[in-house]
Amino acid sequence: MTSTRPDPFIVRTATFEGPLDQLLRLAQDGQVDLAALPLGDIAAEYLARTRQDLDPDDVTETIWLLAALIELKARALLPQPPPAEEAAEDAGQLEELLEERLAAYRAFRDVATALRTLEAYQQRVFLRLPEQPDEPLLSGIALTDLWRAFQEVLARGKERGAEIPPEGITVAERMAAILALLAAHPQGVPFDALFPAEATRLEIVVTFLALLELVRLLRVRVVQEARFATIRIYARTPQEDRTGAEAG
Amino acid sequence: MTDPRIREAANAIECVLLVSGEPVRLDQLADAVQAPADVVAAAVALLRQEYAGRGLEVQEVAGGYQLGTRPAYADAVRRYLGAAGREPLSQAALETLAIVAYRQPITRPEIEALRGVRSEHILERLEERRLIKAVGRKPTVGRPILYGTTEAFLRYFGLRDLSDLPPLDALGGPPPAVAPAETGEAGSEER
Amino acid sequence: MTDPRIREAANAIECVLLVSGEPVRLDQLADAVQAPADVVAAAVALLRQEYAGRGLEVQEVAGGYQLGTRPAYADAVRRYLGAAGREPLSQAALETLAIVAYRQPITRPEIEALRGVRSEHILERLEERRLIKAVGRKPTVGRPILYGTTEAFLRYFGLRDLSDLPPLDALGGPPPAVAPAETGEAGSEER
Repeated sequence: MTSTRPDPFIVRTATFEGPLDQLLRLAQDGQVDLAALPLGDIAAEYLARTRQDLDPDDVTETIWLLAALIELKARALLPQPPPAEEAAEDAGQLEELLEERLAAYRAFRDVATALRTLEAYQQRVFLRLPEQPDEPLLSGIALTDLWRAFQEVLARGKERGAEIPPEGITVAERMAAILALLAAHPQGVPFDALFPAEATRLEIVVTFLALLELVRLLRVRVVQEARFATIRIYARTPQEDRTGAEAG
Repeated sequence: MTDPRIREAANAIECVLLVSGEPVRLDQLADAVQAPADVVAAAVALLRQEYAGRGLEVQEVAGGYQLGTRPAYADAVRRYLGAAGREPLSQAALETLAIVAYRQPITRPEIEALRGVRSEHILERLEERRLIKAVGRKPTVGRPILYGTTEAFLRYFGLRDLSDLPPLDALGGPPPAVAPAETGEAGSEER
Repeated sequence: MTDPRIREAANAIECVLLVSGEPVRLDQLADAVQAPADVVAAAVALLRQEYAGRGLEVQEVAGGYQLGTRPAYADAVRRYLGAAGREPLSQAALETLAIVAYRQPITRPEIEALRGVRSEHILERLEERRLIKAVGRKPTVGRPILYGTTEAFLRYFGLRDLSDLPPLDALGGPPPAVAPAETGEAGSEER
């Protein structure tokens, strides 16, 4: 981790360690004791971090995530509204709202049925595969043009003071690369495939850290069928960690 | 007798449609066959007429024309290709897609409010199938992504354009008797 | 009057030949349309007759039949297929392609941070031109799509792999002495 590029912000509390979005997801699923969650500490820690490097995208996302957590916690801490005479009125309004929503939803279900018919028709229509499917649609551009274009972007970025991602290898980059590799190989890849022969020692170390991080985040699974057998890495399917979170 | 210019244009168009494998717009056809727009339009009409009662048909889809097989012969094609056919969309995916199609541009929270369940995974799948795409961000807190349908969506359902969508009956009454594009109702759905 | 069995077989055969794109033997046709050999033969003969004077033709090659374009219309086909490739890359598209090439895998927000402008539309165009493709998703909030260059990109520039890209000189020195895949002139026209 020789670069200045921000790694994902990792929350560390007594009961949870991981990225903020995962914390929010768990909280939304009711799996976090919100009353005991030190949101103030988390925010302070993130603030301290932004003094070192400030990524606007990251800040936006993090503020949104923190706001969502604050809202959840506020709801959890506030006393439940006592059932008063207002409640009856509210209930009536709520019912109305629900009914409205249900009617809208029913309409979409009806058109979904109509779309299903169109889908069935179109699935019986076949076209010839397009000619030359693997030729790039490009002409008149040379490698030097590409090279020069990139230099210009870098130069302009420097003028603007934009943060230019360093070329160094980061855990986040290697995590993304491993996931991309696994996405392309649903049958998994051998452990060795993560470490090409030309990889530098730094790359190997960082890639290994990235793999550990992915294992911890339950994004990949590492399997060795027998002792001394090839270790294989698989992507975990989204269902494995989202069970029940979504009606699919 | 058919005008020989139209005959020639129709023949050339037939060739372009065969190799294209996707919808070709009228202007692209005009460029390829180097004929004026009215000749091209007449040539397309001639082709559609000639393919009546045949195995192939010229379909008008996603703002262009494509040469495809008639659904009646899908079984023969599948036997030849040995393919089981494409997987149809799940019911949940189809409903979500319908919401995006009629309410676009729309954010995930808005979709979830309508469906009553989390839809992140489904939206991802629909995006991977190129049926929807991010079209911008809503200028509210969190700047949530706005989704809309793609050209591939039109092709998938064989629609000329979005006004070709089946009418949406959001009020729970009987469907409108008039074509939606004319009642203006479809427009108000799409905001 | 054409025997309706032959008409149906001819229609189904027409469909099989459309999707195949390569010669299909008589026995394969018979299997696909599930008709006896004599009906299939008569159907093929009917098709050949119907395509006389048209743009397409049923060609007998390599022991089978294929639906192809008549040589007379090759120019229209070439113009159509070539049109997309001849469209020059805009400077913005070239820059975006360069960023993807050198910094892959990279997300759209990262590209936009570098360029300082929205780049969604450009990425779509580059994808359509088969120069870049989605290679995965970044494991951050929103799981943005990661882009990388395609095999076709490498072939076009004559690169064995990405390490063959001309090395970057962050100090802005002169371009390295690489042999361009084509003359570098066309690219500079676009400024």
